[in-house]
Amino acid sequence: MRVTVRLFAAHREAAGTSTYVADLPDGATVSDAYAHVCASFPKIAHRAGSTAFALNRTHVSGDAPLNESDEVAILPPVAGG
Amino acid sequence: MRVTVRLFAAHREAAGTSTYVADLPDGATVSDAYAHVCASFPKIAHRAGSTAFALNRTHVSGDAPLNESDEVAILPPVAGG
Amino acid sequence: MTQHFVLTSQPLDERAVAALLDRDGAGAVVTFVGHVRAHSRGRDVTKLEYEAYPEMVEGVFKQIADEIHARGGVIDVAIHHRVGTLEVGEVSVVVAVSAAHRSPAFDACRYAIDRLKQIAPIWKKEHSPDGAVWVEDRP
Amino acid sequence: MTQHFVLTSQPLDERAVAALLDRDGAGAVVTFVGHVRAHSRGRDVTKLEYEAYPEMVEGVFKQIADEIHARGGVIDVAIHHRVGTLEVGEVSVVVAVSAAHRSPAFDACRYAIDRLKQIAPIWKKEHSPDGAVWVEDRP
Repeated sequence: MRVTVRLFAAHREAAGTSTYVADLPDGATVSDAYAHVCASFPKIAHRAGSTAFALNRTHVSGDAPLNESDEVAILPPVAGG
Repeated sequence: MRVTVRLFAAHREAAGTSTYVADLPDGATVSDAYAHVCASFPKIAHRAGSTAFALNRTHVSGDAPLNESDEVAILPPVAGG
Repeated sequence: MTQHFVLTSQPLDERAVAALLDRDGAGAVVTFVGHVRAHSRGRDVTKLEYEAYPEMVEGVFKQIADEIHARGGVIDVAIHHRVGTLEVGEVSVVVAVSAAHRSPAFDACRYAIDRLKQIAPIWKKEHSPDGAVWVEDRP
Repeated sequence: MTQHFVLTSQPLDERAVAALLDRDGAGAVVTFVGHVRAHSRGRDVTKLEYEAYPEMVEGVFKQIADEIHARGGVIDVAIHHRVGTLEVGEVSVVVAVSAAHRSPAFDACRYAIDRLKQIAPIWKKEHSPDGAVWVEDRP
């Protein structure tokens, strides 16, 4: 299935893009999408503890299952305010 | 000695004046001025626990001694804000 | 309004009060604005009358700011209070605090309004359809 | 600005944000304004760059307001955040809360900014004479 991946801040800069489409096997989870990101853009360091995720614009944990056309966001540590 | 007494809110209304001059014996304290107020204006109920005082525009306790020309303020419970 | 500690019969402008603050190094500005409520302690309020000991009030506001500065962490404090007759919805008090960080700014703003209600020589007469009473011992 | 939850590249106006609040019955309005500081964690800051996940931010602000309403005591909450490049002294965020009484207004305003810093999908790049870094794990 194909999902849209959104990248931000240091991830976006490391990848050189803010959006890309990942092709993942059926049954893939949000964590699998993140692993795909890190494999596709080696400059992005995989940091399990400090990275959060959103699925279709709602916070989720890494084990959330993906469906065709989902939007997955990889959220590095936030710093709003 | 003569001191100026300032009255506020319910006290001012009960006395019908916001300022008056009290003639007190030498050695009188702020509490004595308050007793003089209550004696002079019977509509003002003496309430030791809930009345505060200022002497020359600074908070003081009732035992503060008075001097000629001092300004004593009788402060009923405040309600600013 | 160019003073930090003001008692006035004129309407208060919260932004003008906050604008007085020294913000050099300030990451946080917290502002408290008190409004006249239409209901108070089970009664309908038609208007409020604020009376003060004007010659003393600004010194007390300054004392409150000094207490805050003694606790540390704050850059600047401004306190403005209205006197006279206020309609429902009008602003009775504005407290503004600047600080490098948000936690001392919140703490100081709250301390200032709590302390003002404890010690500022200001009184309030609540007018309602049942009559008017001087408010005492307000929490 | 007519919305309660806004992400914008335009300068923020704290009074306009507070003016959005429903104040019916409000005795207290507490406003938090965040400014860009000239110094941060030992570095000189020349400017900040805020980046957000715009399609998600307003929902998160709404979620924060919902959490506040679930705790009770609050009338209304507005949260506005800036994105793009900000100079020192500019306003990055405004949180305004109205409540009948001051204690829940302070608590809710503080909760909102604390929570925003925890969960809002917003990132900040600090530019200094030494270079630019994305800020992480800011308290």
